[in-house]
Formats: sequence, C-alpha cells, structure tokens
Amino acid sequence: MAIDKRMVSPSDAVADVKDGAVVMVSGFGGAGFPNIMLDALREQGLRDLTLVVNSATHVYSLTHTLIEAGQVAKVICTAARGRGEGLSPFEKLWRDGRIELECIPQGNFSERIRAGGAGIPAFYTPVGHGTDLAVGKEVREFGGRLCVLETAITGDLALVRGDRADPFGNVTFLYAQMNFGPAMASACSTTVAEVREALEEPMSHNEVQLPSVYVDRVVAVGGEP
Amino acid sequence: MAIDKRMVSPSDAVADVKDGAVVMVSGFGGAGFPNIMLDALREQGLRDLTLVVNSATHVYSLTHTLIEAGQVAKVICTAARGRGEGLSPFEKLWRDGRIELECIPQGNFSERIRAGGAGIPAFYTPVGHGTDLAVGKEVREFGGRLCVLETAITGDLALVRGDRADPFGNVTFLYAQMNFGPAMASACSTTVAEVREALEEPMSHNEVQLPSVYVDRVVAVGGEP
Amino acid sequence: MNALSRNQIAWRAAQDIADGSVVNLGIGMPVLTSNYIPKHIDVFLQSENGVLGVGPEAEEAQKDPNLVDAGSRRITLRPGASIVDSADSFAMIRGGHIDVTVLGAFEVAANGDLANWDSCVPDKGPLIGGAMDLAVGAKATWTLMQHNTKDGRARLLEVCSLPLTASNCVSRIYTDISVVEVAETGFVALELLAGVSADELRARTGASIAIGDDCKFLVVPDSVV
Amino acid sequence: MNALSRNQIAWRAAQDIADGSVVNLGIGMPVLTSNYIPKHIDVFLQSENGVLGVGPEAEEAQKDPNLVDAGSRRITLRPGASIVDSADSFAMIRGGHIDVTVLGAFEVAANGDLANWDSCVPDKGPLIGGAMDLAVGAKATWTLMQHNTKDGRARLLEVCSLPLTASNCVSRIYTDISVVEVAETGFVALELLAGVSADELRARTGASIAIGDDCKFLVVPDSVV
Repeated sequence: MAIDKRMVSPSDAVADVKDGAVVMVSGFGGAGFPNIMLDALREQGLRDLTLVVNSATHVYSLTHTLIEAGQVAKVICTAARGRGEGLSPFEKLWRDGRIELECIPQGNFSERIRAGGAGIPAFYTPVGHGTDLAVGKEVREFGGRLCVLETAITGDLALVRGDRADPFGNVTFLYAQMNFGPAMASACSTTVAEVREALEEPMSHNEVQLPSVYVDRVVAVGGEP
Repeated sequence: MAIDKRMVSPSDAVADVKDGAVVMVSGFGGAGFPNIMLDALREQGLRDLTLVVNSATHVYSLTHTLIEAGQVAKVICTAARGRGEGLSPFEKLWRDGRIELECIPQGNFSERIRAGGAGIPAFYTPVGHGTDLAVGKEVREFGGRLCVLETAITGDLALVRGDRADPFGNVTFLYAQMNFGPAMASACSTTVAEVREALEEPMSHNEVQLPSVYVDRVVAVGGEP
Repeated sequence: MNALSRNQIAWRAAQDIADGSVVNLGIGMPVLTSNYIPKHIDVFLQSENGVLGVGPEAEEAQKDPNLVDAGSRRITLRPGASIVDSADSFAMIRGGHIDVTVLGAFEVAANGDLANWDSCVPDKGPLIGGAMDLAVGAKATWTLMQHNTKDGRARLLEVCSLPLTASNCVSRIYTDISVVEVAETGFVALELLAGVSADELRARTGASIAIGDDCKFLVVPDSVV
Repeated sequence: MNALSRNQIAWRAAQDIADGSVVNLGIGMPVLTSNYIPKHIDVFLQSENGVLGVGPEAEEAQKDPNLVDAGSRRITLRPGASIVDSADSFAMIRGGHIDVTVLGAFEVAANGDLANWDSCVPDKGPLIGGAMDLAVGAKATWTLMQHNTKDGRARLLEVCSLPLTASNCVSRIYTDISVVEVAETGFVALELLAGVSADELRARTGASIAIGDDCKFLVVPDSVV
C-alpha cells in the first residue's frame, strides 16, 4: 500500500499517547513551536508527562499550558526562568516541589537528544565540567581536558513544527524553524510533524531537511497564527 | 576584506601540509573522491602521512597512489582488501609491516570523525562489541547493552570533493557525493574543497550542504574525468 | 526441486518484507532482493552511503557517477527519496531506524551470532564496511547464504569459527534449501525444500535444528530462476 | 569622560574583532556589538539556534517569524549565510569552529572563570541556554559587563561568588571603564578611561590587577552614544 503519513486531525495524531509519556517539543527563539499539536495533547488530559523542551516558560510556546494544567511531572530543558520579577506558574510549581526539573546546557541538551536518536548511549563532553550542573557526574580526562559523562535522551513522542511535508513524511523547515526538530524526531518512537502544508506529491531529495524515516504522522495546520 | 576562499592551483592549496600530517579523504561507493587534490598532495612528496579514508584500496580513488609511493605510514579505514586473489600494493606493504592499519566499522569511523569535529572526545557504542576489533577496548553496559568506548578522530587536512562552492566556502554535493565530506571537513584544522564549479556569487542558505565555517580553501577543477 | 539459486533465495526473503518498512540490503546476494519485492507493498531501501529510497538500477542513459549505492551500483531514486551524509546515515542505522537489514553471511550460530566480514584469507586486507553497524543497529537482521560451503561444511553452527561481526543479531536465515528462524531455543526450520528430508537438513547443519510445527515446503515460482 | 554606555562598550569590543572571523554574540549587550563591526572587515556572526551569517535586524516589512536569532530577534541573513539544526549548531560551537564568543557576565575571576547564568534570585528558574557551551567551545571568550554592580561591588574577582558557567575561559573583558586582559598572571588593564586612576581601578576591582606596560586611554568616538 502506498505510504501516506498524512492525518487530518491533530487529536487523532496523539490519541495513543499514554500517561507518563516522555514528550519532546521543538522550538527556539520564537520559531518552530508545534502549538496546534500541543493544544491537542493538552486536550487529551494526560498526566505525569515528562517534557523535553528548550524552554519551560517561553511565552510563544504553549508548552506552559500543559504545565499549568498540572499534566507535567518533569521538565528537561535549558531554560526555566519566567519573565519579570514575579514567579511564573512553572516557578511556583517548582518551588513547591510539584514538578521536577533537569536544566542542562543547550549543547549538551541537543547532543543528548541526537545521541538518543543515533544509538549512542553516552558520551563525554567538556561542557558543564566544574559547574553546579555537573555535580555528581562522572568526570574523565581526555587530551588534558576534564569532561563529564552525559547519557542519551530518548522519548515516546516528538512534536515537531515544520513548513511542508510530503506523503512519505519528508519535512522542510523555514529558516531557523529547524532547531531541535530533526534531533527530537530521531530520538522518539513516534514523531508527529505539524506543518503549514501537506504536499500531494513527493518532494525532491534536495529539499528534504528531515528524512521520512524519522516522521510517523503529518498534520497540516496552515501558517502560524 | 571580502572573504574569498577560492584558489586557482591545487598544489598551492596543499603547499603548507607537513610530513606526518593526518589527512582525511572523502569518497565512498565511487562518489566523492577528491582525486585532483590527491594528485597534488602526492606531488608534494610528503612522508609519514596518516590517511583517514573509507577504503585504502578503492580503484576509483587515488588514495592508493600515495600508499604505493611510500608516503603513508598509517591508514585508518573501514576497508583495506584489494580486488581479486592476489595481494594489492597496500596488502603487500601491510604484510611486510611497512604500513600501519586501523580498520574499524564504518559507522564507528564516521561517528569518531563527527565527534572530532563536534568537540566530543569519546563516546560509547554497541557496534564492534564482542568482535576482534574491540579487543582491548573499554567495555561498559548501558541499558543492558554492552558497549565499547571509542575516541574522536581529528586531522590536519581534509580533502573533500563537492559539486559547487561559493566564495565563502559553502559547498553543495551531487547525490551520494556527500558521504564523509561534511564530517571530515569539520574534524580537520584545514579543509580543501575540490569542486566542479566555483561560484562568483554566494549561494542561497537553502542550498548549503557544508557550511562555510568548515571550509578553508576552494579549488575548482571541473567535472570528474 | 533443485537447491535455490541466488535469485531464488533473494526472492524468498523479499516475500517476508513488511509493507511500509525500511530495509537495508547488503552487497552481493542481498541486493538482488530488491528485484523481488512484491509490487503491492511500499518499501524504502536504505543504503549505508546515505541514500534513503534506492530505486532500480540506472539505465545506461540515466547513469550519474554520483548517484550510487554503497556497493558502487549506479542507481535511481524512488519518489520520496532523500540523501544524508555518512555520519547521519549511520546514526539512522545505529539508532534503530532500519526495520530489517539483509546481509550475506559466512556463518551463523544458533544464538544468532553472525560472521560475515573476515574469511581469514592470509594477508588479504580486512573489509568491514558497515556490516557490524547494520547487524547491531537494525531492528532485525536476516542473512542470505548457502546452507553449506563448497566443500560441504556447515555454515549454520553451534558456535561461529570465523571472526564475529556481531553477537545475537540474526533472527532469520534464508539458504538454498531452507528458511530458518533463530529462536531463543536455537535454529528452527520454517521451510524446507521438497526432497530434503529432516535427516538431511540435520546432517547439513552444524548445530541442533528443530523442525517447526508448521514447517512448509520452500517453494519458488517458476518465473524466478 | 563618562563611564561607557552599553553601546560604547559594545563598540569597543567590535574594534577587536579580526577580519574573516566567525563570532557568536550573546543576548543583551553583546548583540549590540554587531552594530559597530568596522565596515572594512568581513565577519560571519553565528547564533546558537543554527544561523551562521546573521545579518542586520529585519525591517518591519521583512520580518519573518521563523528568521530569528537565539535571542528571538527577527533578523536578516547576510550573503553566504547558512542554517543548521541545533545539534549541528552546537557541534560547530563545541568543536572549536567559532573564533570568538562575546558574552555578558555577572562575574569574571582572575583565572578566567566565568559566572553569567545564575544570579541566585530565590525561586526564579534557572536559565542556562547555550552560555556554557559557548564559553567552553569557542576559541576565545570575551565578556562585556559593568565593572561594578549597581551597589558598587566588584565583578572582577579573585574567585567568582556566583555559580560558574565555565572555568578558565575568559581572555578579554570590556567594561564601562576599562579593557582588561585575563593573562596567565591574572588581570592586566590594557585600556583605562581618562579620569580613572590606577588606584581607582584597583579599588573597584576585586582581585589584583596589573596596569599593562602599554596601557592606553579607553576612547570611543563621539558618534557612538
């Protein structure tokens, strides 16, 4: 049967996600947030999710709506500071011990996710050594540099925002929309690509920025609001 | 001064390479061999080179001409078997102990080079564990799987074959010409891109397959013979 | 019926490929499998040089020296194909994104150990390529092989005599006289050529081999020769 | 002369950027540096969200929500720009392919230790982003900062009091009253604002600071305000 990964309904695309799932969410610098899919996921009413997302509190990302709805047990991110002097909903939950936080350097974050998708269980990196974030981590010297051991991050579901996708699941991105999308798609057992436009025809191999093998479902939602 | 990495002469592009240099050479499956640059390198008459190349004996690659000229002290590769039943010049040198050989699985080869360019000094991989190639390597269990520790490979010079390059050093590839080029370019202190065509104008960001930051010199040589 | 030809072994393996799957075919007999994939199923063939979506071999007029597979065959691309570099290709392989790899084999052991890279010819250089990565990384590893060596020795063994490619990786073996599953309990014949008795199979197999409860005749249509 | 404004500090740093270099500018004061890079030099600005070749901020009509830098500014691309995903962007950073990163800082120690990510405000979430990766990965790390806190405490210290970003990484500090080199021997003032005596500098610095043999006046043209 001809492969066709396109789905009409955002909620159908996440209907099989379960309580306790590890969900990766793309987006950085205002670009690449899969907000329609995040809405659909929130409406599923799941509990105890772990979110792997660059920022727990970015105002343009709807990640925070899952956190505020009490659906998130843990966040793995590189930024969790709310704007302004007061405390964000995330910060209040964190202060009260109601949400777990693992905050890591952005390059270790992206490399650990890439490793998860690439079958590399662990690697050494100089980044973070000697800081509070490396406390308790194994340290080893390579070429005179002290490095910490970091392990791969994998997930159950990746929600990735792109521009166009073809029926096979090949995806293109607009400019800096790419960011964490390709690595997250590779690291999760199921990937949903939220795109502006689903194509009827296959795209050229030269256009593909995220190969079909990493994408399980495509949901076309039009341009960003 | 406007950046312009284009050079006219292949020999000028490798004039500063020194005896004992670690040289990475792209190419696999018949595509992406920087043969004009390999010719120029051979003519430099250097000694004691270490070559990092997928195959030590591929008939379409001129890698073997440096080996036969006695300029190579060591080869790191994934394939070193000559065609047919007789021994290739490489195999004779190897049998006689006149050339050192490190033969490794192709995925560990590409990942070690990628790690070299990415500032990852070492990583664990399940590939090779339990085989003769992992003898003496550190073994560690992750998630129930036994893995070996592999270290990054870096080099002094990468010779990479591409299709087009712009003055800034951005490179495109034709089809499977890409293979080891991007990883090798990232892992060496100097990268020479041998391309069919050097462009006068910058290419679009959408076309770039090897970003300018990884390319130091561009030599246009026309199509492959 | 006569023992199966290479084409016939490849045909038999092709019938077991699942619709929608991603398959890597090794050099030699395995790549013949692509000629026999049933028309009604849709499969992406990956080649470890980075091509995802290998199409039929190129006609003379189409041949591009850069559009090749890992075996240097000049190929075409299927609709929806994409191409990545070697580091990303092996990330795809090692990361478990290939459903099945079909490989040639010298020997397979009853625990799934595979020996297919080193036939121990004196002084010939090693040739590893991507076999270790594929055998470890793919979700399933199938082997195509002659049931016995030219001089009649068994290739399905209690323990491999040749250097290992990977441990515990083979789940299915297609030979010129049988289809064999590698189960927890060891070899189980699923299909057997008409005229080959259970006793003959046991005599030609170097390890204990059970006859499956539902063991069928191994039948290939006349059109495949 | 008055203490330098943020623009003036950024201007001063911009004058030290080498022709042809690749520079990453942190969020806040560092990104102002891009406005003052001398016209006669050609520089590629990298942003850790994957953009290599950040151009001027976008005019209203050009603004694309997906063409942003790591600080969510809507930007343009310079000629020869390219865009990679986050894993590749941090491979570029960690792998030593960025010549200089210019970062903001809370504190710098005389051995080059940097503290710039955690100001220890109670219950506010952590915000790391890419600072640790940049400080460790770039070939050189420069900081732009006020010489003293609002309540007059030193920010250039013998030992940082705030949590570290990275050890031994800062080589140059640009403040509102000085340009300081972090040498093997500790802080060395290279430039000092007219009207600030050596004694005042020492009083405002929390570690031993030498006055360079060739210490100059820190002068900014009137056009920069």
